Amino acid sequence: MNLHEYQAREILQRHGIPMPAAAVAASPEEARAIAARLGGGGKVVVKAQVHAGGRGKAGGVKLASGAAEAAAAATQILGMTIKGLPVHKVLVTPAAEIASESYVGIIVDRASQRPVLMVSPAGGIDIEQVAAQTPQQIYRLAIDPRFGLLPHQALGLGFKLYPGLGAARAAADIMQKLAAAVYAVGASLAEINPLVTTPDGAVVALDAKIVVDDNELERRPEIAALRDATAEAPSEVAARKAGLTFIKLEGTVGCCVNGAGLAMATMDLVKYYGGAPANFLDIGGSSNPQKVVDALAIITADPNVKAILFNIFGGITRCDDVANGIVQATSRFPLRVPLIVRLTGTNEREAVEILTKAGYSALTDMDEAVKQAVERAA
Amino acid sequence: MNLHEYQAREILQRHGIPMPAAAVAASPEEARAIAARLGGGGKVVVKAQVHAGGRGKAGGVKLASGAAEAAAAATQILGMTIKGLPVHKVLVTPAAEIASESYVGIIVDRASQRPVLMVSPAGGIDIEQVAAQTPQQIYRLAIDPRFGLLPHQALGLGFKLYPGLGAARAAADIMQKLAAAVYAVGASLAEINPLVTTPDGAVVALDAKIVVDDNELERRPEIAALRDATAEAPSEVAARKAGLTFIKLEGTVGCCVNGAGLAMATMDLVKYYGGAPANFLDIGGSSNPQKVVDALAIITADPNVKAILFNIFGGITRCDDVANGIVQATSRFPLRVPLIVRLTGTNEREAVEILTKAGYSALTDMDEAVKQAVERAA
Amino acid sequence: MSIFINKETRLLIQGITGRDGSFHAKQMLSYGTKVVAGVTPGKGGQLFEGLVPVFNTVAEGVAEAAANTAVIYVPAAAAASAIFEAVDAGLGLVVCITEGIPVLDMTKVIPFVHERGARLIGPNCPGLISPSQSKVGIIPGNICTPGKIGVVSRSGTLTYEIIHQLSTQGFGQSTCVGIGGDPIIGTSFIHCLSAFEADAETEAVVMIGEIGGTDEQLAAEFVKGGMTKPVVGFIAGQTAPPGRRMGHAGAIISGSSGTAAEKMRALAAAGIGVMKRPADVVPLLKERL
Amino acid sequence: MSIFINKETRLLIQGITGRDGSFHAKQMLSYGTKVVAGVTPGKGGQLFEGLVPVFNTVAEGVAEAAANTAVIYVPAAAAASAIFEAVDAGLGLVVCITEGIPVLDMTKVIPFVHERGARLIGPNCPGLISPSQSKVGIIPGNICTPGKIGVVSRSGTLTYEIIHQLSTQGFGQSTCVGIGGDPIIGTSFIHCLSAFEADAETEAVVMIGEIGGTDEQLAAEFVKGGMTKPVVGFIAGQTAPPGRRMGHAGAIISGSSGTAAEKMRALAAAGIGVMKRPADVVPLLKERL
Repeated sequence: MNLHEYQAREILQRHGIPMPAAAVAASPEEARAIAARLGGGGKVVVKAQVHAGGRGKAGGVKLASGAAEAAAAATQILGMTIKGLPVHKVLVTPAAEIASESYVGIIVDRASQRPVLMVSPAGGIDIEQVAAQTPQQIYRLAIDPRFGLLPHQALGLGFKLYPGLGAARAAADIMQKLAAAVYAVGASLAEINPLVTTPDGAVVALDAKIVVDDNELERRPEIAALRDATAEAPSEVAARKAGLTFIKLEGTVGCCVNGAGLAMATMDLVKYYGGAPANFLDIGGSSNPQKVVDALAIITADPNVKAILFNIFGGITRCDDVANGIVQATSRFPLRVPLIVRLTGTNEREAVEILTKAGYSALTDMDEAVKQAVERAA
Repeated sequence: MNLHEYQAREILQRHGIPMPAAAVAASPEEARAIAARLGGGGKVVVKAQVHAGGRGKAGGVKLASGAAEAAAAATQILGMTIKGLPVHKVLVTPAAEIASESYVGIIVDRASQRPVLMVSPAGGIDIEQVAAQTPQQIYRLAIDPRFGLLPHQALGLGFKLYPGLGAARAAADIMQKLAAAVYAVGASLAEINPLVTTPDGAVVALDAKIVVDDNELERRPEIAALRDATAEAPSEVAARKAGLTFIKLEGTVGCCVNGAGLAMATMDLVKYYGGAPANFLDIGGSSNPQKVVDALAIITADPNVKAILFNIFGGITRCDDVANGIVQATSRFPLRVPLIVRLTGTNEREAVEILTKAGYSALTDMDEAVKQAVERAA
Repeated sequence: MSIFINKETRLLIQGITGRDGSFHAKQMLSYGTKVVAGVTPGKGGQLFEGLVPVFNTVAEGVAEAAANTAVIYVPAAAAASAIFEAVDAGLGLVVCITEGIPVLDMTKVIPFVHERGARLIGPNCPGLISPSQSKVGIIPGNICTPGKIGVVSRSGTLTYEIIHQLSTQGFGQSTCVGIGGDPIIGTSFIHCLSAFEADAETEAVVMIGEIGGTDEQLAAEFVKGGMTKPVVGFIAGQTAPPGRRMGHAGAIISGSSGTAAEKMRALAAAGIGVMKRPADVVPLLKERL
Repeated sequence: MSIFINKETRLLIQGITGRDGSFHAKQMLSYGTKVVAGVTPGKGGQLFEGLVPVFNTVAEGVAEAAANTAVIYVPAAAAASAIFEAVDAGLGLVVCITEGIPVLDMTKVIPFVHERGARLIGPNCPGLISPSQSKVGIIPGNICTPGKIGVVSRSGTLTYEIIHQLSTQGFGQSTCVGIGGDPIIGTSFIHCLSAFEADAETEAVVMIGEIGGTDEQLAAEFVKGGMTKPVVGFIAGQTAPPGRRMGHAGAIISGSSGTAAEKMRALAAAGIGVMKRPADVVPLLKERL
């Protein structure tokens, strides 16, 4: 789960990481008031709070001189849609004087199977770009979770950013606090970009990004409560509430599959036969007909969908449960598009009977089903 | 540093360990009020708060029926001296109904070089006695500090105390919280004895003991502030303030030595030659003459002391500094008892000169010096 | 004859009295797996289905029933602890079916497993099966047939699809291993490929990967350098958009790495037969055997 | 010729610009120890006494100056971290002089040291000296003479007293090791005894113990079972009262264990010559050589 910048800021500040004053505004009036209160008559930055990269290029970050300009900037940004996501809030913060920009981030790394601390004196730009162009400017340290981030390790990296002891210590202290924040909120990624030095030598975090591991949310209700449903596609919000994993895509073949790997393979096969999948949808391992009903409701809400494809390999999932779900759903809201069902495995025969009785046919071969779905959607 | 029971209780409660209500009283009136407030008209226990084992046998723990009896018990206990230590405070707590008594403790173990969790279903008595008489009743687990006390380890020990899941889980939870408390306050020992079950099945800590590692105090000022100087010998309090390590003993030869091992060996040699040391005193490795002055002030304050023995092996400690300290001290407060000085090592010659000039003689042989001191003190 | 599990596997089931655990315990028993013990704290002393003794702790189950393998069906909140317990009790193979373990928990579990020299399979995996010998996990026994093809996969039902293709076209399996869909797992493709290479009865291997991470690329390097047996591979997620978690916590394309195209290139460059679709598996195997 | 340190020892001093560190750095330099690097964060680039390069981190010191041993003089609050740093930088021998490290910190340091295969001596110890070869720590060089007696001790100045007795009566030392007065230390009596047993030049060993713990009893067992060279021993603290910390954090009699009497009995039972007082050391050695 992505946190907004203002939420990530709050977490890092609570862990003692120094950041310039800032506040979040949902209206131009609020933005004006914040600029007046924090800006000291100088320049302020107004930043869109949205779960999309490249907000700067999209015009979502504006510099404003004084409160009136800040309100104007907020008016512009609050009306925007960036990469399909509407902007509902802006962060307003005094423009910092910057002597240097660095990068500090922690990411849970699958290769080393550890949290990896990455720092770079080349901050302020996309770290992937630094990694691609000047990899020698990135310093990595895999944190041993048994011992935690050790003080000498943090200080050693601090010296990679700053030659002087004061700044190196300040950066090391920020790294320690960032690591503590990662464990406190269950982050799979936590980044400060840029970490800046000000002309008076202070080391300050200007921006903050945190991605929380979805698997942490159950035991951290206070973090789960930070989810901003207005910042996500409504169909995905509905799917999550129904216990389904759903991702909206741009194609015309609606897909309903049990299992993530098989769901991806089904989408790939749609493409292989010349079609385009309208979504990723995994109904999971359960056999609850209600999930099938919910899944169909979400798929059919997409006006692009021209055909619906079920691909079920029964194991724990019972094919007859899925068939029952299909019959229930279609009797409640009759489909406007063709339905192609492929079922095999546990209780396959019962499922075919149920579907046949309801007037649907069922296939057992995956390729044949996908081919038909692509044809019908064309 | 030993904490009082009431201080240890507060720490364990702050970590979420369930304990019966209790409060500390410095006067019979306070004890009466607490008994009235917490006792519910029933029996209360009044317990001396003192750094000495065996307070029960010494009469420092009394059962009282109602507030008036509690005040009377407090009057008696607050006047007591237990093993030489005056009682200044009592803990007043409702008498618990007890279904069973267990022991749970964590001690930093030098053999395994880890914190060791010990539990025993034979609680309520001295754990050393259980260890000696029925060692099979003690279950030990060395906590791997890299992974911490793991939930399954605590639950496994919980089942050693209680057959039922509810009580075993409650005990395991208490063990986890005790381990957290150990790390939070820097304890070298933390004990709950007894851990009891009440007739309604709750698991509750009735008593608490915590010893804090002295080396932790510098970084934990809030724990260092718990030190109760009134519960220690005044000479030891003065020594600590002067940066000296001092322990009062019952003999007549006052000892002033650099280094703990040499100080013990010197005391042993006093005994070897038929004398008895009046104290352990280590002036440490520093060469500060002021420490020598403070040391002499503390030693001479003991009316038992009949002779004073210096044994200095100069290394980092410079013999001339020690000699200067002796001269300064004795010019300020002339000694009423003989002084025997043994010096050897760094700047020995300068030291001998300084002492000779001031009218003292100095020896270089340890045995000879100790022999003379014992003779003079006889 | 198989890797990791065989007729000597003596299985202990953690969470045997739970909803999923009890269902699959019965499936495994009826498949013929030697289920020797179950663990549910507080239910020690009971008999599951009248024949499997239940214990309060894994240590007791190991001591009393001489289990050598554990499979975990406990809820996500307790699953990391269950792995610690199984490994701490000395079990050499621990299979964790549970989905939803926080990845930071796994960063602590992994070094514990390594220190004790145990093998963890999963978490968030369907387990493994050596057809007609032992089934540990949830792979449906009825779709498998004994034979000489090793199968290793990050997926669940997609694996069943592939096994189904193999079995219905006459290619039995030595062992099928689901290694799991999480970003941090105990057993990688390489561990399985190397075990299959060493297994006398396995003649070829099917590996089923997906987007996210670089495990398939590392596996390709391994195949190139050290494997004599033919390998065919599939990568799911050619149509997945970057930055989105495709169901599995581990199935996410980050930046430019971890795409299906990149992985398929790596497989092909290592001489692995790359399937374009699941139905290609048998034709590709036939070409190579 | 010696144990742990010799002429090949290339020393890095952590805290070289501090009060204690700079004083003892000069002492070691003038004794002839090869001091190749110093570390004080923020003072990287300086030259100590015009000849020893100072670095910001131990890793830099190791990389630039090929140090193989570290000695630590930093304050207690930073000393555990300094041990981690030295071991992490790959040094095989780390000597920690600093007193006052919290024992819970040491419980974390010890497994780190073990995992990396390093040897830690101390903390809260005077270090060690191989006379006329190398001195690492604070043992006064002028009281030592080269020879064939190994000395191992939990104490500081008491060790000097014993070394003084040896040197003035013609018994030079191969190596003198102060293992430290804390309850948790990196190197025990047994480690040193076993190294002295293996050292061709050492002919006899003097061990100086004190009250607290059971390290001396374990050492006695070791001597009985596995040592061919004569050993004489001293235990300080015969007059110490139970339950009181006698200066050293480790010198405390808990319950019935750790008394001087018990330890002296264990030494005698193992055939070790037990000194009643420091002056007994040479007569007892003469009896056994």
